[in-house]
Amino acid sequence: MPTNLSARLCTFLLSLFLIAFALPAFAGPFEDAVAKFANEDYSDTDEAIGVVASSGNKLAFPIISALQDGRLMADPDSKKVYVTGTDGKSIDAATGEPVASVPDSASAVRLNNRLRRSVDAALGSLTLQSPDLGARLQAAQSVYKSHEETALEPVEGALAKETNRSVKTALSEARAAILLFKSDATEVQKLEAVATIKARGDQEALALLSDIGTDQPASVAKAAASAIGSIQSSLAVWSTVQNAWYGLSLGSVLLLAAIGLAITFGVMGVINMAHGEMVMIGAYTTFVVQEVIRTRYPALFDYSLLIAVPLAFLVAGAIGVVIERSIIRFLYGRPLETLLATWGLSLVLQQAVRTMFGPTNREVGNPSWMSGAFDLGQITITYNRLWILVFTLAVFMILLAMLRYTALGLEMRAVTQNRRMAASMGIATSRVDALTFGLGSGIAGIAGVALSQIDNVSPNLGQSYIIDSFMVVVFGGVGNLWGTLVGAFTLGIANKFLEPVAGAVLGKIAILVLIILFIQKRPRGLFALKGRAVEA
Amino acid sequence: MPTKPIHDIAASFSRRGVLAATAGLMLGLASISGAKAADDTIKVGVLHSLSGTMAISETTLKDTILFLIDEQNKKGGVLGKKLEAVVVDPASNWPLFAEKARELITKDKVSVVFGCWTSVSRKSVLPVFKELNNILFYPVQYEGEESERNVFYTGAAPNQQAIPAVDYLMKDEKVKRWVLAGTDYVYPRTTNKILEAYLKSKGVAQEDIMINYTPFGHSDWQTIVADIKKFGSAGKKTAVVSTINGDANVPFYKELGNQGVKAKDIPVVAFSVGEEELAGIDTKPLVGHLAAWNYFESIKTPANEKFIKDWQAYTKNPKRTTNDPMEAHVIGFNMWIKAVEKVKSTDPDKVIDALPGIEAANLTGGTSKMLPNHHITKPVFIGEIKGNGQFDVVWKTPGLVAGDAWSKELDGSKDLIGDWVGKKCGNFNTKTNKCLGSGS
Amino acid sequence: MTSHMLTRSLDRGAAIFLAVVAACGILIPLSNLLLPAGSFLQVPTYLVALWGKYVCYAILALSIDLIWGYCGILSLGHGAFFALGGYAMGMYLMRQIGTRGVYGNPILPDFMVFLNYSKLPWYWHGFDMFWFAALMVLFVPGLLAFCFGWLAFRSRVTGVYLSIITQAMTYALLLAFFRNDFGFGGNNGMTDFKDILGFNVQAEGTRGALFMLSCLGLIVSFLICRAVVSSKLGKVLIAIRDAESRSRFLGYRVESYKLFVFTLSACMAGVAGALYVPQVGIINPSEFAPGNSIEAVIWVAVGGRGTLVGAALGAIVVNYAKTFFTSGVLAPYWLFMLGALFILVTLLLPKGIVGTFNAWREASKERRPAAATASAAAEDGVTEPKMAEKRS
Amino acid sequence: MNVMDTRATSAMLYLDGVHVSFDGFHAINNLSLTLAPGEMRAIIGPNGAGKTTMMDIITGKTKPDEGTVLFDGVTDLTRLDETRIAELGIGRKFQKPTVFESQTVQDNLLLALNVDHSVKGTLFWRGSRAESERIDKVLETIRLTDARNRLAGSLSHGQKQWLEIGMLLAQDPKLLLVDEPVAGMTDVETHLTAELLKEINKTHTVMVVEHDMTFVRELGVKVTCLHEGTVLAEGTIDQVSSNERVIEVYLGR
Repeated sequence: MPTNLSARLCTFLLSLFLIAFALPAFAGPFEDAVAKFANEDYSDTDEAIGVVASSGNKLAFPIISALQDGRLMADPDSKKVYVTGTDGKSIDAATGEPVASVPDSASAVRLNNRLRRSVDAALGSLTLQSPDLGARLQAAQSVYKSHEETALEPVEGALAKETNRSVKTALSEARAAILLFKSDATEVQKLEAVATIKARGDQEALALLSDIGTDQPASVAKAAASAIGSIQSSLAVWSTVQNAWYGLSLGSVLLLAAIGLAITFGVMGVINMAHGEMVMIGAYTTFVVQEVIRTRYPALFDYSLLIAVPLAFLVAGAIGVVIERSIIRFLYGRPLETLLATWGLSLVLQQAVRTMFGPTNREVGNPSWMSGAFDLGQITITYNRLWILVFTLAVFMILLAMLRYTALGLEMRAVTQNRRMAASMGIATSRVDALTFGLGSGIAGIAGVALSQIDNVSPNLGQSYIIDSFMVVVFGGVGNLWGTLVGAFTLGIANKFLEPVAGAVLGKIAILVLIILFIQKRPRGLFALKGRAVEA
Repeated sequence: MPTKPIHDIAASFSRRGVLAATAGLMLGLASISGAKAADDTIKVGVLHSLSGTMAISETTLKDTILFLIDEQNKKGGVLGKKLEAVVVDPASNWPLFAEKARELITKDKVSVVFGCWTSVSRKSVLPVFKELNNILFYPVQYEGEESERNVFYTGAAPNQQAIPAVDYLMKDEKVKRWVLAGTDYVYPRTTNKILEAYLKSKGVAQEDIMINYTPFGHSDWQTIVADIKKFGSAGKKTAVVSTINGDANVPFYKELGNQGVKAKDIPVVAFSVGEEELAGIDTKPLVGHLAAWNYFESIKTPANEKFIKDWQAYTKNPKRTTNDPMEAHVIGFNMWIKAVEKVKSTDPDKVIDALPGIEAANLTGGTSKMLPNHHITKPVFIGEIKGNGQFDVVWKTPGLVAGDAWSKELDGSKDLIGDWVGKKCGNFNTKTNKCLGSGS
Repeated sequence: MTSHMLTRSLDRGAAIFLAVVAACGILIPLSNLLLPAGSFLQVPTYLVALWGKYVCYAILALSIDLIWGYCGILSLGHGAFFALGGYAMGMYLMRQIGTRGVYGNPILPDFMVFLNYSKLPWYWHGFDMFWFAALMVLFVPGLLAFCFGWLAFRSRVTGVYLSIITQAMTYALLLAFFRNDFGFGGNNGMTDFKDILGFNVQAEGTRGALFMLSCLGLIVSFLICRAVVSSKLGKVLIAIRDAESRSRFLGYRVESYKLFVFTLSACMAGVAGALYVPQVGIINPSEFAPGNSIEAVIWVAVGGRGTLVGAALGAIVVNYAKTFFTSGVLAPYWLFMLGALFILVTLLLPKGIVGTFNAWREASKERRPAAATASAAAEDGVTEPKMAEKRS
Repeated sequence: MNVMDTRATSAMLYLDGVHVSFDGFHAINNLSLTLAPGEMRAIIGPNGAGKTTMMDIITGKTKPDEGTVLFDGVTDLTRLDETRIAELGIGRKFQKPTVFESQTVQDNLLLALNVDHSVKGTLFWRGSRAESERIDKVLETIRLTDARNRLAGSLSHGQKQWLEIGMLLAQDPKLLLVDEPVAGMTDVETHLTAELLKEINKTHTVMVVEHDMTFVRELGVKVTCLHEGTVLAEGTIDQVSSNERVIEVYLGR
C-alpha cells in the first residue's frame, strides 16, 4: 500500500536525517552538485542526481527522496537548496544545517519522466538495505530496471545480508541484470545471469533479454535466444488465460448492467429503455456520497462505496417505484408503448442530470482497496475488476436467494405466473408490480456504483450500456436469471477472444451479428422456457 | 364490398379545406421568415451543442463566447454598436448543425459564427457557409487537410500539436517504440497517418509502430492496455501517442493506472485530453503522463491569470477550468473584432479579406497571427499531468509554430498550400501551379 | 385495376392531405423563386430546404407506419434503411464532384485521397451513373430488409424481440460505418456535394426542384401505402397485427406478408433517405444511431399509428417543434420536451392526433342515424390498433 | 404404385402413439385416436387432460416428441407448419374466441374465405359475385347478417363464437377442430350452436372439445374422454359417463 510504504520510508529517512546532522559539512563536488538543483534545467537536475547519489554523502538519501516527493525546494536567486521534512522543518541541503524557514522565492524542484527514472535508479541503490521490506523490494526492482554497473557493489552487499526470500530473489535478478550488461563480466557469470532471468519468465525478463545487444559472447547470445523462446511460449499460454480473465471481467460488467433488466424485462415483461439511466443515477449517487465524504469526513473515503451501495439501491429503487406508479402501470400489456415511453423518460432523466450536475464527467475516486493490481502467474489482475466480479456474483446470488426464499420473491413469482390467481389469493398485485420494478431499478443503481469505478460518470453513462444489456438478456433467455448469467459471461469471453484477432470495433460488430443470427435460431434465447404458458 | 362511387368522392373533396390549409401553411412559413433583425446590434452566432453527447465539451465554448461578448460590450462593443449573441442548439446532431447554421445566417442575419467541435459538424456546415458566404471560427484541434475561404481555424493543425509532441518524446525521453492509439474516426486516422510517415522519415522501423483503433466511447480497455504493456516490454523505450476521443479517455486512464503502467515506464501523450477531461478522474496515478496543447490553464502569464479570474467571476464558479479550445475562441474573437474595426464593417467579404495578417495576443504571452491559409500561429506546450488535475509545462517550442493546412507528410497533400491572399485558393498545388477543385 | 385501387383508396382526409402536399410542393418553390426576396409571401431558401427535410421525414414516417401501424412490426432500426438510401445517393453525389474535390482527383473522393486509397473500392463502381445509384437506393435497403426479414420472420421473432434485434442491426451498421476502413468516409461521412444530374445542389432552382420531388415522393409513397392498406392485403396485415396465429390457422403465410411489407417499407425509407441527403448536404453514420430510429417511431405515434395522414403529419409537427425549440432560450429544454412528448403521447394519446380526431368524429357520428356509421367505419380504412391485449 | 396404396389408413385423422412433454411434464402420453371421414367427435376431459395440446399438435403449433399424425391417410402433419396445414383443409376455432376485432364481421369472413392466400393474390384481389354470395350465405347461417358491417370487437361473446365458427365455414375445411364453442353462452345460444354444428357435420368432419355435458349430449355423437394426455374411454356419452374411471377422474375420487 503506497501510504503505508511512504510512512515507513519517512521513518527511515528521519533516522538517516539525524545521523546526517551529526556530521560536519565539507565542501566539494557534492555542494556544487546540490546547487545545480536551483538551475531550473532538467539536464542540470539529472546531473546533480547522479553526483549526489554516488557521493556517499549521508545527505544524499534525504535530498533524493525529498526530490521524489516534491519537498526539495530551490531558490533560483540565491542558488540555495533546502530539504523540507515531512514534519515541516527544513534544512539546508548542502550543509544539513537546520534553517528557520525556506524563502518565498524558492519553489519545488520540478521533475519530468526522465528525471523520475533517474531518481528511482538513485533511490534504488540507496535503499537496498532499508529496514523496510517493501522499500527493499522496490529498490531491488528499480535496480533491475536501470541495471547500472555502479549498483553492483551495493546489490552484492545487500544480497549477502538479505534474509527475506522474495527480496533475495529480486536482488539476485537485479545482480544478474547488471552482470548481463556489464562489459567485463565473465562468460560464466553471464550465462548464470541469463538462467536467473529466464527463471523470472515475465515480460520484463523478455524485455531485458531482447535488449542485451550484439556484443555478447556467442554462447550467451545463444542462451539468451533460447531463453527468449521459452519465455515467449509460456507467455503465449498465459495470454489465453489472460483473455479468459478479461472475458470474465467484461462478462461481470455486462451481467451487472443487465441483471436489473433481467428482472424488469425478464420477469415482468416491461421493456425499460430508461434502465441505463437507473445505472447512471446509481453512479451519480456514488459521486454525491464521495463529495460529502471528501468535504466532511475524509477518513471515511475507503468506505464510500460501501455507503453508496445501499443508498444507490434506495435512490434508484425509489425512482423506479415512482416511474412504475406514474407511467408503467398504465402500459401493462402494451410492451411496444412501454418501450417508447421509457425511452422518452431516459431522455428526460439524462437531461435532468445534465442540468443538475453539468454535462461534464464527475470524478468518482477508487478507494485504496480497489486501486492497483497484483500478479497471478504472468497475468495482471486489477483489484477493481476483481472486486466487481466478486460483487456481481454476490448481487446475483442474493437476488436468486431473494426470489426463492423471501415472501416478496414468492409473491413476485406468483404474480408473474398467474396474475389473476395471485390476486384472488390476496396478493396485492399492484404493490408487487411496484416493488418488482423498484427492485430491478435498485439493482441497476447498485450496478452504477460499481461501474463508476471503471467508466465515466457522465449523463451518457447509461446509454452506453442499454443495448448491451438488452443483448445479454435476450441472448440468455428472457425470464431466466441463470440464462442472463451464462449469456453475460459467454458474450464477455467471446468478445475478449475476438478482440485480439479482429480488433475492438470489428469484434463488437461480429458479436452483434452473431446475436442477431442466434436469435433466429433460438428466438427465445439460450435458456428458453418451453410450453404453452410461454405462448400466451 | 360496397365501394363509394367516384362522384361521391369528388363531392366530399373540400376545395375550401385545401385552400384554407395551404394558405395557412404559407402564411405560417412567411411569418417565420419575417423575423426582423434589429439594426442597432451586431449579431454573433454561437453554434455549439448544448445537449446530446457533445454537450460535455461544447457547452463551455458557448459560455466562453457569451463571456467574450459581455466583456466586449463593457468596452463599448464594436463600431459603436453592441454585440448580441444568437445561441442555437444543434444538439450533437450533424445535419442539425447545417440547418442551424443556415438559420443563423439567413434568419438571424449574424455577421459571424463561432462554433463546431467535431470535424463532422464542421464538414456539415461548410457548404452552408460557402453558399451563404459567412464566417465560421472553428476552435478545436483537427486533422488539417482543409483550407476554406469562409472558415478560420484557430485550433491546432497536426503540425502544431502532434509533431512537436513526438519530437519531444524522441529527444527528451529517447522513445524508440511507438503505440499510436486512437478512436476510429477521421482525426485520429489522419493524425496517425501523418505521424507514421513522420516517424518513418526519422528512421523508426515498421515493427516499432503499433496502431490501434477503438470505437467511440470504448470502455473496456483491459486487452489494449495489456497489449501496450506487452509491446512496451520489447526492450526499447516505448511511448503511447493517444488520439483517443473524449469520453473513452477516463476508463483508459483508469485502466492504465490500475494495471500499473507508470508514466516513467510508458508515457502517454494525448491530444484530446485537457483540463476538462481530467476533471472526471483521480489524476494521482497518472502523474507524468503528457498532453500536447497550445494552452494550459496552469501557464503563468498576466494575461492568462486575468482571463481565468474574469472567467470565474463571470461564471460565478471559482473552480471553473479553462482549456485550449477556449483560448482558441479568445484569439479568434479578438481577431475578428480587430478585423471588423480595421475595415469598419461587418460585411463578411471585407472581414475575410482583412483577417489574414491580423494579430492578436494569446493567453500564453505571445502574439498569434492569422495566416493566409486561415490557420494561425501558436506556441506548442507539452504538459505533464499533475496530481491536482492540472498540467505542468515541461517543454515548449522556442517560438510560435505556423499552422499547416496541408500536411507535408502525406503524399496526397505535400505539394498543396492554402493561400487566400495571393493565390485566392485554399488548395493550390505548388508543383503544377494550379488551384485544385472547387477553390478555383 | 389501377383506377379501381385509386378510387378505393381515396377518402376525404386523404384527398385533402394529398391536395395540400401537392399545393405546397408547387407553391412553395414558386414563391421562393418568383417573388422578390424579402417580400411578405416569399418563402426564403432556408425554409425550402428545411421543409424539404420534413417532407423526407414524413416519407420515413409513412414507411414506419405501414409496418407498425398496419402490421404490428415495430422496427427500431428503420433509420438504417433511411441511411442506406442516403448513402447510395451520397455516393452518387460524391462521384459527381470529380476533379472539383480539394485534391483534384478525378476518381477518388477526398477522404480516400488522404487515407491513401490507391483505387476506388469495388462497391463504389457504378455510382457515377444516376440510374445505377437510384436503383441502389431501392435495392440496398430492400435487400437488407429482405435478408433480415427472411431470417427473422421465418423463425417467428416477433414483438419486442424483433424491435431489439432491429436495434442491434442498426447499431452494428453504425459501428461499421464509423470505421474508416469501410470506405464510406467514416465518422465524417460524405459532404460538400456539388451537382445532382448536372444541376448545382445549392442553387435555389435545384432546391425548389428537390422540394417538389420530395413532395411528389410523399404523394407517391402515400398512394402506394394507401393502395396496400386498402387492398385485401391490407386487411390481412391488420389481421396479422391483431391475431397473428389466427391468421396462420386461416392459411395465411404470415412470414411472406411481413417480408413483403417490411421490404416495401425499407425501400420507401431508402427513397426518403436519398431525397434527404442532397437537401441537408451531408450523410454520415450518426443517421444509423438507434436513437434516431426510435425518434422516428415517436413521430408516427404522435400523429397516430395506423393512420397514414397521421404518420406524415406527426413527422412534420415533431420536427417543426424541434426546429422551433432548439433555437433561443428554450434550447436547453428541448430534450425535456421531446422526452415528455414520448411519455404523454403513449399515456394520454395512444391513438395519436389523427387517431383521436377520427375517434371523436366517429363518436359524433354515432349520434346520427346508425346506418351511416358502419359503412363509414368500413370505408375510412382508418382502424385503431387494438390497444389492450390481456396481460399474460 | 397406386396412389390408393400409399394410404396408411382410411381415417380422416389418425393419431398413433403421440408423446409430447414440456420441460419434463408429459402433456400428451401415448395418445392414439382415429376420426373417420364425415364423423363428428366430441372430446371431453378435465383441465390439463391435453385437449388443447392435442389440437396444437394437429394444427402444427406444437411438434410432438414422437408418434404419428396422419391427415386424410397420407399427409404427415408433424412435418408441416400451421399455414400449410390450414391450406390442406384443417380449420380451428380457439378456446378463447379469436376474431379480428378491429375489422368488420364481413371482412373477417372475407379473410377466412378459401381463396388465393398468397401475397400477390391479396394485393390484387377484386371481389367476385361468388365470393359475396358465399359470405352472405355464411352470415345467414351464423345469424349475423344484420351485424355484417359492425366491428367484430363490438360483438357479444356468443356472437364472436359464432363468427369464429362462421370463419371456419368460410374456410370450408375438410376437418374442423372446435375448441369449447359454447363457453359463456346462454342456453338458447348453446342449443342453436349444437344445431349449427350438426348442420355443419353434414358436409364436414368435425372434432369438438367441450366441457358442457348437456351440449355434448345434445350433439349425440361418439365421445372420447382424455386424461393426462391419453385416451381414458371412448363410446357414446352414456357409456363414457358411466365408466368408473371417468367418474373417478372427474370427481377426483
